[in-house]
Amino acid sequence: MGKTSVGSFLSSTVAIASKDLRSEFRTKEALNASFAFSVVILVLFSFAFDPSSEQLQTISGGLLWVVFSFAGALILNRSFARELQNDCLDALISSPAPTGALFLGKAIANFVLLMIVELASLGVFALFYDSRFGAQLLPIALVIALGTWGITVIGTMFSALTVNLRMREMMLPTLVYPLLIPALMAAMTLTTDLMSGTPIGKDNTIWLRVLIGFDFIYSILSVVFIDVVLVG
Amino acid sequence: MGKTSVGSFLSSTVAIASKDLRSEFRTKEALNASFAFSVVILVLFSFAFDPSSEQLQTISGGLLWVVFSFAGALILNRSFARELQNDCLDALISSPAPTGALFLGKAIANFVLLMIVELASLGVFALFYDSRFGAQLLPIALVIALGTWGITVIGTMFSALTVNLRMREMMLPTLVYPLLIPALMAAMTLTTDLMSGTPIGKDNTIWLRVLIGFDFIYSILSVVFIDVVLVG
Amino acid sequence: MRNKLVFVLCLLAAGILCWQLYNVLLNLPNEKDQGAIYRIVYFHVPAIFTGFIGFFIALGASGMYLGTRNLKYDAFAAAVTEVSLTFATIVLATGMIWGRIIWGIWWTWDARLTTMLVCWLIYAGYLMLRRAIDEPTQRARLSAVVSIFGCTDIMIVWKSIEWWRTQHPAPVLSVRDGGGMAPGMESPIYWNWLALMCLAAVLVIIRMRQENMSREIDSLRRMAHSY
Amino acid sequence: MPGDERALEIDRVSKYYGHFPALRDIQLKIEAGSTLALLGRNGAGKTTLLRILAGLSKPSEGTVRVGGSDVREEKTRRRIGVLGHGISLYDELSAIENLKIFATLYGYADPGKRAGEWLERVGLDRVRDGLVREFSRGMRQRLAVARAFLHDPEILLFDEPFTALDDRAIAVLQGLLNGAHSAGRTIIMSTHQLREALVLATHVALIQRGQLAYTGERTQEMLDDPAYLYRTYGEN
Amino acid sequence: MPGDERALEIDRVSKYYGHFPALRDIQLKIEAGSTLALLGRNGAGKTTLLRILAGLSKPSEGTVRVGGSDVREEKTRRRIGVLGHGISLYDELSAIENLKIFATLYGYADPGKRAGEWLERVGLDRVRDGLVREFSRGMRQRLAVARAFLHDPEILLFDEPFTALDDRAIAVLQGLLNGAHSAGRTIIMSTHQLREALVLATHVALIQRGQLAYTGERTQEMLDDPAYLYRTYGEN
Ligand code: HEM
Ligand SMILES: Nc1ncnc2c1ncn2[C@@H]1O[C@H](COP(=O)(O)OP(=O)(O)OP(=O)(O)O)[C@@H](O)[C@H]1O
Ligand SMILES: Nc1ncnc2c1ncn2[C@@H]1O[C@H](COP(=O)(O)OP(=O)(O)OP(=O)(O)O)[C@@H](O)[C@H]1O
Ligand SMILES: [Mg+2]
Ligand SMILES: [Mg+2]
Repeated sequence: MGKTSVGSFLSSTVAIASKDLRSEFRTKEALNASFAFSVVILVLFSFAFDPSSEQLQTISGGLLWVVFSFAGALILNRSFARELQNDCLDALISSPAPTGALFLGKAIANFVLLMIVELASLGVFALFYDSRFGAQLLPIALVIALGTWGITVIGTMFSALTVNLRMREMMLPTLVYPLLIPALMAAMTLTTDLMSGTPIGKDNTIWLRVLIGFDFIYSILSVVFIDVVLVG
Repeated sequence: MGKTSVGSFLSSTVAIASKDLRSEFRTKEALNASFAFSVVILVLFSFAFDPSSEQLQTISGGLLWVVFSFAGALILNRSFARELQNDCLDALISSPAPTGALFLGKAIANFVLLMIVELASLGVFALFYDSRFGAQLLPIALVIALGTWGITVIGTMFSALTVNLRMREMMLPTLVYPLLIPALMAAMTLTTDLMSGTPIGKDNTIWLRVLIGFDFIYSILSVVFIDVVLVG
Repeated sequence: MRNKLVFVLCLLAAGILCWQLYNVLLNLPNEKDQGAIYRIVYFHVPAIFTGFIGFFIALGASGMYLGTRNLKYDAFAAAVTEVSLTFATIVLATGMIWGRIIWGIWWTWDARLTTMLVCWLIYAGYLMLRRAIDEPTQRARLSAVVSIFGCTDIMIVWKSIEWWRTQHPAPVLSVRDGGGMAPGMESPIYWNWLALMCLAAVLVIIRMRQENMSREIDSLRRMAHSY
Repeated sequence: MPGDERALEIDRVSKYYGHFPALRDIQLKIEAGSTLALLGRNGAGKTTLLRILAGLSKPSEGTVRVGGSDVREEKTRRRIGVLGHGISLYDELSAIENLKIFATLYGYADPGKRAGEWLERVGLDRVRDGLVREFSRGMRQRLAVARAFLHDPEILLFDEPFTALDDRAIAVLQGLLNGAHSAGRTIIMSTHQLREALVLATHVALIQRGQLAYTGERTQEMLDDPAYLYRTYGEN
Repeated sequence: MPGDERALEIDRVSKYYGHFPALRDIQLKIEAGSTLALLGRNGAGKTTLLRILAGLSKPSEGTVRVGGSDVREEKTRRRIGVLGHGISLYDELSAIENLKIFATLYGYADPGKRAGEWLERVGLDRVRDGLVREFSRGMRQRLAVARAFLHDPEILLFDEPFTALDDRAIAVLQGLLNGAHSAGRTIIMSTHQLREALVLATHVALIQRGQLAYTGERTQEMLDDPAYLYRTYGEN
């Protein structure tokens, strides 16, 4: 890959990402819906489980990631579906931009949107469940970013994979959630630990490594296989 | 409404319901996806909350209804979306069948499908979380049926309402879940009580009444307003 | 030729299974802690070995499909996955029965069990995806990608639980580092494994033939209905 | 208005999308037995009007009546058959199942028989149990026609029936429409393919920006030069 | 094959959907500067072929080359412009934003300038900041043309460009195509509207059940009687 080639890869990636972000910020539909959904889930759970109980500290990490992954699905669902509207996907694929740039651009946009929704939900969560993140703010932010990138990569890839299927809305969750389990498991454990004051240390670095490994492997796999998925 | 008119209402309802059931049973796609999704949610929750804890009995009712309402959304989502494929909805609306029959037929089909998925998930739940329903089987079945009808009515109605929107997949959950909260609350409380051995008695009949009232009111409202929603 | 192969493999599987069934049920003594139920290990463990080998073969076949675009590999991958999923189901079922007797519960959220369930779900998703796509070439392409992603995921899950303490027994076979079984009690595991592999091969061959046939029928029908 | 009991009367119909008038004050009477070609440029309001006639959408003002009763009434809907952009068939069901559902909705006592008859009529009885998903575009189109006219409606509504069809499929459709016309049905179709439409039409209506710009019988002039209408009555 | 560096060569292309052959052994060389009308009945394989030429789908066998290099190569894609069934524009973005994105993807150093130029060329600079959602069908179509041909491709691919357009829109499109032809572009378009297509075409290719049934220059005979081709080379 020559220098200009890297340059055009990057500029295509940025063009796609900023397009997605711009059209989302213009309507804010997915953001609002996803945030509203996450509040609804929090409310539902507050009925399902007694939020004032002692046990809450031990489940809050888990709860948080359930909320993130469900609310995030709304955003990821739309990622490639957005391109279907007027057959925009065809125009993107027939352009000289590499499909890898297409994927990365969309993944970056999704990541930003997801992080926004997650931060907002985190605020609501802290209010509802009276949690505090102060002590371990930075490591928690790191874990959230890593976990979110995992959700984003898998979600974006499978959004592309299912975009032409009759049963898109059903196939996406059925395929994505089982695949996400290692990342979610790791993120849940780390978040719970951090929220209960345990720093990342010898007991749980393994989880951090799982999370990083997951992100790394699937980012590579996705960029490699996106062309097969989109073009054939 | 004359006798023949009632007869044609019923036969239209049956025609719609059996059409939906037949095409679903032929592929079983929504059933499978919805069931797989409910297992996925159970797995996710097992990470999020310590399932072996004592507390489980007190949350199992809540957990169950969270699973039912999320997995059910996959089926409800498809209910009217199924009619979009080839503009089938137009043909149904322009036929002499009353839109009320259309709604009821679809609701009945959804109810049957939801109940199938729920019974299967219940079995899995009992296995995975080592719960027992034996003692209060009949009342539990009643509560489940009532709660499911509530989910079905609201879900089918809003599936119709959102069917022509660009943002269908997002709007449906955002609108439906908040509305469902009273029904879910009632169903959760009753199920938890019954599963921990408390029969329906003076303490919780109020919840039963809420549930029945909810079903009743929204069934009526839906049949009345479906014409406005579908035709204008 | 193929029929003969199927026949021979069937006979082999049936022969070994009968012999080992006799051996396991009537010859071997009860285990000291678990009593009679431990015998389920002779199906539980061979089934999991067969299943996992199958998933890896399916991964290879999926890769081959993407490399060559020959639908034969796709049919092979699909057949192997389907058969392996059956064996995974057998593992779950035998494990649950075993757990019910030994632990008194059907299921516990222990890492190994959960992993197995995740594995099952991923490949169930794979098969559901296949059913959701009508067009054979698209189906082959997309499901090959899912197979590759799925297999990677299972390796990650597998790795990530190695550090967990589990309720499920640690490896006991002498080929791994366990070696906690008496030699006489161990060999039926390998024999049954061989039998199950033969059985799996038979099922895969039959399933592949069916898959090819149905694709043929599908395209003939398409040909008749198009234009 | 006494007179023809079967005529379709469009009485001062307007339709607003927000403040945007998609149709303004359309007044039109369509005689029973006539074939009306509904012409107009993109965005003129043809589809909007046809959807109102079909009872799929309600006019903001005005009424549409068939023999004196409103189109959304049950008995009126039984007299109308619609074929829009989509074919309105279920891909996962077989040809016969599709028709049976609609025969039931239209209240036939023996829906299976009715469905079978129509399959024969459109030449699809050979594949009665084939799933619609596997049909070619031509077969789907024929089945869609059977679905739409299963209940022998007096009034047939078509929205761009010739779009994306090949010469042979167009000929088949023209044959069917001719047959319906001879049987005394009223036909209303919107289209941009003037040539194909004008061959069939007895009357023509031209809509311009939501307003009726011209209505009258089809003349030989139009047949000879399809662009004539737009030139004479259309803006430029 | 030496000779014209800019010609499009379709070399024994087949496309199978499963075992079903949508295209069989298509062999065709399209000279630079010619306008090819790709004809064929419904389901013949026109869209399939055009998608392969556009690099949107891969042939099962055979290759498509432009000046010796494969269509999926980056530099080849820069030489091809596609306009399919959809308009490929984002409804939530403005006209200028839409064009800018594509100008960036095609590697222009100053995408804003390029986009502005094309807006002017198709007469939309007045509404450059209007959202595409609010455009009429005609405006959308013009913007789609600008989007597809922003990068001055040598080869223009159209799939049924005239479908559902009114007479005026068709005339505008024909004008654009004529302009492109005079500028030496190669044009390939599939259509069922023979009359509109044959006026523009210099060459004709007829596909029948996935096979090339006829290819050659357009003759006066075809212009006078568009059905001639189907009658002569088509099956019945
Ligand atoms: C649903 C429940 C169960 C599941 C899903 C399950 C799953 C598995 C899996 C995946 C393996 C292969 C692991 C490996 O080779 O590393 C395995 C092996 C084994 N399982 Fe289970 N199991 C279950 C229940 C049980 C129970 C209840 C017992 C006995 C108390 C048991 C005893 C064993 C033994 C002895 C092995 C062989 C370990 C070795 O040497 O590799 N399993 N099981
Ligand atoms: N659902 C809608 N919301 C807002 N405006 C609409 C809607 N449907 C149609 N319109 C507008 O109403 C006008 C008439 O549209 P209509 O679809 O009836 O035109 P048409 O004559 O069928 O055009 P075409 O020939 O392109 O099909 C158009 O300007 C269109 O933008
Ligand atoms: N994704 C697909 N899966 C299976 N078969 C397909 C697919 N796409 C097209 N086909 C089949 O390939 C054949 C050619 O289709 P294609 O769309 O290229 O025809 P066409 O010439 O464009 O027809 P039309 O004039 O109707 O647009 C048809 O028989 C069609 O059924
Ligand atoms: Mg229209
Ligand atoms: Mg086509």
